[in-house]
Amino acid sequence: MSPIRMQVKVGRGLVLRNPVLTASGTFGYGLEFEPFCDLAALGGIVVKGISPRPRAGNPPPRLVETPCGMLNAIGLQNVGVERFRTEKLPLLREHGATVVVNVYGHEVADYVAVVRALEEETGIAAFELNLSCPNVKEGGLEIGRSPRAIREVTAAVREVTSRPLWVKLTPAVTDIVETAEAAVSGGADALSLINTFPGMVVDVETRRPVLHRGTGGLSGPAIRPLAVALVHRVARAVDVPVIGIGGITSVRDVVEFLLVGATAVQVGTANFHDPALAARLVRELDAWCEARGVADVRELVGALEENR
Amino acid sequence: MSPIRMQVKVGRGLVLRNPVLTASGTFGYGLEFEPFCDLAALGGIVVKGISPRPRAGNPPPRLVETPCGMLNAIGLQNVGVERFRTEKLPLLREHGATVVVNVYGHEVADYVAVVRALEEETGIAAFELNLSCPNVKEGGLEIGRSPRAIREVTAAVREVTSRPLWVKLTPAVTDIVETAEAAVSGGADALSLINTFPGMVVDVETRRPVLHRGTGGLSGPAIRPLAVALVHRVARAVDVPVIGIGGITSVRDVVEFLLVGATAVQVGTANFHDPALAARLVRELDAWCEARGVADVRELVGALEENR
Amino acid sequence: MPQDLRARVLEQEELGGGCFRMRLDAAPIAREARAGQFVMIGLPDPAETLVRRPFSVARLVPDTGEPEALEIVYKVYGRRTRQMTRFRPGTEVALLGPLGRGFWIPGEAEGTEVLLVAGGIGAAPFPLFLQRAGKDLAGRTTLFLGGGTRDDLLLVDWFRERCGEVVLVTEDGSAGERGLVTGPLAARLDAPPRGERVVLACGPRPMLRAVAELCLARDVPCQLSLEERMACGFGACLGCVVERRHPEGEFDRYVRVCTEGPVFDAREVLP
Amino acid sequence: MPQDLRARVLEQEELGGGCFRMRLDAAPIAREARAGQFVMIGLPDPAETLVRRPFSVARLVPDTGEPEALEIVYKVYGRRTRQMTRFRPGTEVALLGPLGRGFWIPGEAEGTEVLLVAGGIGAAPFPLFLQRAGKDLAGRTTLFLGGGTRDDLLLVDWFRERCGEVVLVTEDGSAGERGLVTGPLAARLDAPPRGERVVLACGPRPMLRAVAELCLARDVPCQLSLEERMACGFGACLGCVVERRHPEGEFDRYVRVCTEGPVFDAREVLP
Ligand SMILES: Cc1cc2nc3c(=O)[nH]c(=O)nc-3n(C[C@H](O)[C@H](O)[C@H](O)COP(=O)(O)OP(=O)(O)OC[C@H]3O[C@@H](n4cnc5c(N)ncnc54)[C@H](O)[C@@H]3O)c2cc1C
Ligand SMILES: Cc1cc2nc3c(=O)[nH]c(=O)nc-3n(C[C@H](O)[C@H](O)[C@H](O)COP(=O)(O)OP(=O)(O)OC[C@H]3O[C@@H](n4cnc5c(N)ncnc54)[C@H](O)[C@@H]3O)c2cc1C
Ligand SMILES: Cc1cc2nc3c(=O)[nH]c(=O)nc-3n(C[C@H](O)[C@H](O)[C@H](O)COP(=O)(O)O)c2cc1C
Ligand SMILES: Cc1cc2nc3c(=O)[nH]c(=O)nc-3n(C[C@H](O)[C@H](O)[C@H](O)COP(=O)(O)O)c2cc1C
Ligand code: FES
Ligand code: FES
Repeated sequence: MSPIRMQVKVGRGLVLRNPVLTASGTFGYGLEFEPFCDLAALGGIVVKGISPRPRAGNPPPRLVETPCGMLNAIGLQNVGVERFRTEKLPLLREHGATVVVNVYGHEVADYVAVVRALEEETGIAAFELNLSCPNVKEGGLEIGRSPRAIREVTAAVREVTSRPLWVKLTPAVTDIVETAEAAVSGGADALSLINTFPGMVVDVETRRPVLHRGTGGLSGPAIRPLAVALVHRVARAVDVPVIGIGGITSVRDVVEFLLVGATAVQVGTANFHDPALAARLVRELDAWCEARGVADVRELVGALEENR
Repeated sequence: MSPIRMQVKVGRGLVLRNPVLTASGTFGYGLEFEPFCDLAALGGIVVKGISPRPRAGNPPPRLVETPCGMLNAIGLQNVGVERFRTEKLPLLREHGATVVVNVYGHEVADYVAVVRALEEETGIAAFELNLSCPNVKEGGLEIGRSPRAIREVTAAVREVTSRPLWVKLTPAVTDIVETAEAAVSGGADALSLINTFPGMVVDVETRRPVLHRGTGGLSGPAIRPLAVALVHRVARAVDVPVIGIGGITSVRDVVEFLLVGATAVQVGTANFHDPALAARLVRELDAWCEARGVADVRELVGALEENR
Repeated sequence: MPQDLRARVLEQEELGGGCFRMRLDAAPIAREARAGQFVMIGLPDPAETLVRRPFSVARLVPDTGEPEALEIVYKVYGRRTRQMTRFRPGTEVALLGPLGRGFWIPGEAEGTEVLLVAGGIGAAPFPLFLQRAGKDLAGRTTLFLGGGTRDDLLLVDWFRERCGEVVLVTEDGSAGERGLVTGPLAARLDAPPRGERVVLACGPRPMLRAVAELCLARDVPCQLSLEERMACGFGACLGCVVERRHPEGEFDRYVRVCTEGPVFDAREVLP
Repeated sequence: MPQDLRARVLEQEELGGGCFRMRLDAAPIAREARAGQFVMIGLPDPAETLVRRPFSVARLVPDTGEPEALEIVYKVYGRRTRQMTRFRPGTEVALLGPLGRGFWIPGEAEGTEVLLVAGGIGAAPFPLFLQRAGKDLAGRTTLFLGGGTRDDLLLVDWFRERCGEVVLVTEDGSAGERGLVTGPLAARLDAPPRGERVVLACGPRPMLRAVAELCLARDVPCQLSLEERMACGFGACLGCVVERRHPEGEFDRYVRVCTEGPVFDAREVLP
């Protein structure tokens, strides 16, 4: 890595070694990627959403490709907080990864329970509250679409952790600035946006939805222009750092999110295609800056020039 | 055309000769397509949004391709209702086209003015109120995101026309059923969904948005899964016909929208790629039904079988 | 240990019945691959093929000795497989593999009789099985190769040269017996066994279900190669799950096809 | 009258400087095309290339007589042009054209001197101009061909054979004069005219602006070939507009490049 400074700060004094993280649910518990990717080289790893108890997830099919995107309805299959704490976290610590724990629950008490169970552990850089999963019946979008509920959950978790608290928002709202402000007023140190959009694909021969659950969440390059516009709006409206997510596949895309105001980014679906991608983007971002005389990656954050 | 019945009814007794229309703003005033496409063969042509006075539109660049999609910020450049009435409509009548007039305004009075100016004309099958354009400063999304404003505009126009009245909704809301119900309670005979999603692309070398206006509306196959999910929700929630729009490029896509509950569809951005597409889809839909023993295209409408 | 490579297409051949054979310059994967394992194939830029597709490693090249290349055999279903038919020699693909758990021979002991059951494109993993098996085991192997019509029966001549016995079955009777592949399989299973037996099956779901029933009812060990939509192929997306027959607890209802499979003991999963 | 065809790629050649020449089997378009007109190119399935791309008809094949094919010359900028480099002979493309208003010679009268000004890939429309011009007019034509370096100067030998005079200019001096193409153009415009003159220019915006200024200041008729992002190419999307110099009213601020252009009188538009 060149002398270019790649470090970024994402709230409550948390310094990441670079702005390229991996998005929750798209990087497993990190360990699946270990053969392909140096976990310690990443800005951070946001692990698959953790709930108080293990969850089996939705029946298959859970996935379908769409034009330049993918629908998923995994249904938050996860090992639960206890097995995460005892089986996954120690290994992640060993690999020197910067770990962000994505937290999921049906109600306020669930979010609090997960965070409380992990608060004493070392090797967790931040918590990210998933208030935006379109693939489960309860919680998720119901909370994520209501500014009042967002503030309530955030404030409740704020009380039980001194760690940086990120809130992940859904794009499927009328005014994302409203939900963003609700999270900030509840005590969020940073905002992660966006989660997936609700979508559906039908098998026209069988006349059934391809996904067993009917609808799923749309991710991938298809949604990138929407994510960029939302990050642009929110970054100008709130005072906390914004983490840009949605359709990143190349260093150009990383820079695009930084320019519209993201302090860091998360790479999602593209990790499945190319398990070495996130680590490569770290190096490519460095080279991109080098080639253009950008001495500190933070110079790029919000450096968009508006037309006119 | 085979004996299969292709006719569909889309509110207030309006019968279309088939369910394949072309979407507003993507088929000009129809006449640009005359060299490539038999206008009279289409279910209908929704013309470019018409405002009370001519509009110059936004400065260029107005377009940019995105992964499997396109952003546009045309800004409703149009000839205005008077020149539409005297120059375009007579030619469309001559071609035997089924014309739906898409109406745009800044405020209630504008919508009323356009409809009033055209109410006495022959050769107009329906009015479609564009309450959802993301590319203009006033009106458009401001109205389209507020159920109250939607009901108000719809009711005001309802008073000045006896023609079928369609209301075109934006997908960029928290709960599209709310806006859909507002339009119905205001007197809409059918709902057209969806319009484009707000999006942005940045030129990372110049550090400026590619579109002069900054943001634009995302259309094309990228958004099709989102449109399908929204049509599916609304068609089950309201009693009026729904017209499905978003990313259609093939007969499979047409059938997909019908299955989730659309009574008809509009082909948008793909018309630019293939000006003969819409007319071909009419023939292909007929052949698709024939091959599968579907005697009447209306059998497909809402025929989705839910899993489980 | 799976490798993530850029591999060049060396040749493509249309086999008939909408199927193609594609040879890939991927020696490191070929050397490791065991029958039933698979590779994920896409173009190098994730923006072009966001979700890679899984294909069984079908055959190694050359036929014996150190492998220099591998082949897949694929059937055109939708967008990606259609796109693959356009790859010309020289096209660079992003190839990840070998992945998953392949077939295993429970008693490699002398005399175990192997019954391979393939439906249509389900024949894909079996050339590699025979290549890895060695002469003796191959000689004790019977392949039941079924399809709708004669064009669906893949690589018949190749199999005939290497396999103890090949039984062809088509639904329309255009080649071999008329009927479903489970017909002659049931007959064989009901005949007095010569020794230990094991059934390895790959094909459409209804065939796998029928084969599993036949075997479970007769207590014959049976392995099934399953398919499910995959995004990663290496256990991370949790997209490719199938239901367990006997979940250990409420939260262990599913297993991943890409990691715990694609080959499962018929007693483990509900195909 | 534009035709919407499926056309086969006949050959592709790399010209250097990141530019390619692609020959297309599109006789009906070739027969109609006039210099400065363009075609929209995509793959047949709109889902694969949602927004087609515009390219000038560069040259007809054969050189004289009834055209059987046409060529475009293109420079690789982004995703689509990179994808085009992968089209092998036999690839089928969806081709719409000829589109737009091409160059015109105001006084075709004896003696009109034509000054062609091309920056880089902006040379693309001029081979067709010379093919359509006939010997006499071509003999009275001077081509000012500019680029960053010698590799950017396209089809130099071809132009030398057919054009009265060819003036090469490069920014780095690696071929012809060092500097910008506007240097020798200004010198020529300031020399005493032999008769009527007209300037036809195609190239990057800053070059077009400079050429327009030179000509307007000297009252020399000047035509500019403009580019703007296009979705349709036939006047429907209203995406490709540029500003008029003197709008007729508040609502006539813009003209469409695809239909009113791409070639405009320099007095009409703000390049
Ligand atoms: C372990 C494994 C090994 C396989 N081996 C072979 C093989 O050797 N030869 C062969 O022809 N096919 C094989 N398949 C199936 C092959 O992957 C699909 O036919 C292919 O993905 C279809 O892609 P498509 O875009 O052409 O079709 P689509 O239009 O996307 O879908 C057609 C069908 O393919 C299946 N499919 C779609 N996406 C995926 C995905 N991401 N992962 C898995 N299945 C999917 C679905 O059942 C779908 O109904 C294998 C599948 C698995 C899981
Ligand atoms: C009338 C006309 C004639 C042209 N003739 C030629 C020619 O003969 N040879 C040649 O090399 N180029 C020509 N161009 C330019 C060519 O169309 C662009 O270089 C091409 O579209 C770039 O596509 P891309 O995906 O590779 O690049 P992108 O990454 O999409 O963009 C690179 C640049 O190309 C331009 N561009 C992008 N999309 C479009 C679009 N839909 N329409 C127009 N411009 C776009 C933009 O200025 C952009 O900055 C012509 C353009 C026009 C308008
Ligand atoms: C298979 C899959 C599983 C996901 N699981 C989670 C999750 O558990 N928690 C969460 O907050 N987001 C989850 N997401 C959303 C992603 O973290 C990310 O916000 C989204 O995919 C957009 O980014 P992308 O377009 O780069 O994939 C998941 C996404 C995918 C594709
Ligand atoms: C260039 C362009 C112009 C448009 N103009 C209008 C318009 O004037 N009025 C309107 O209601 N919708 C307009 N739309 C939206 C389309 O009618 C349609 O709702 C949208 O593009 C989604 O369909 P598609 O994905 O098939 O393009 C426009 C879309 C495009 C791409
Ligand atoms: S394909 Fe991703 S977990 Fe199996
Ligand atoms: S490109 Fe569509 S109007 Fe010009």
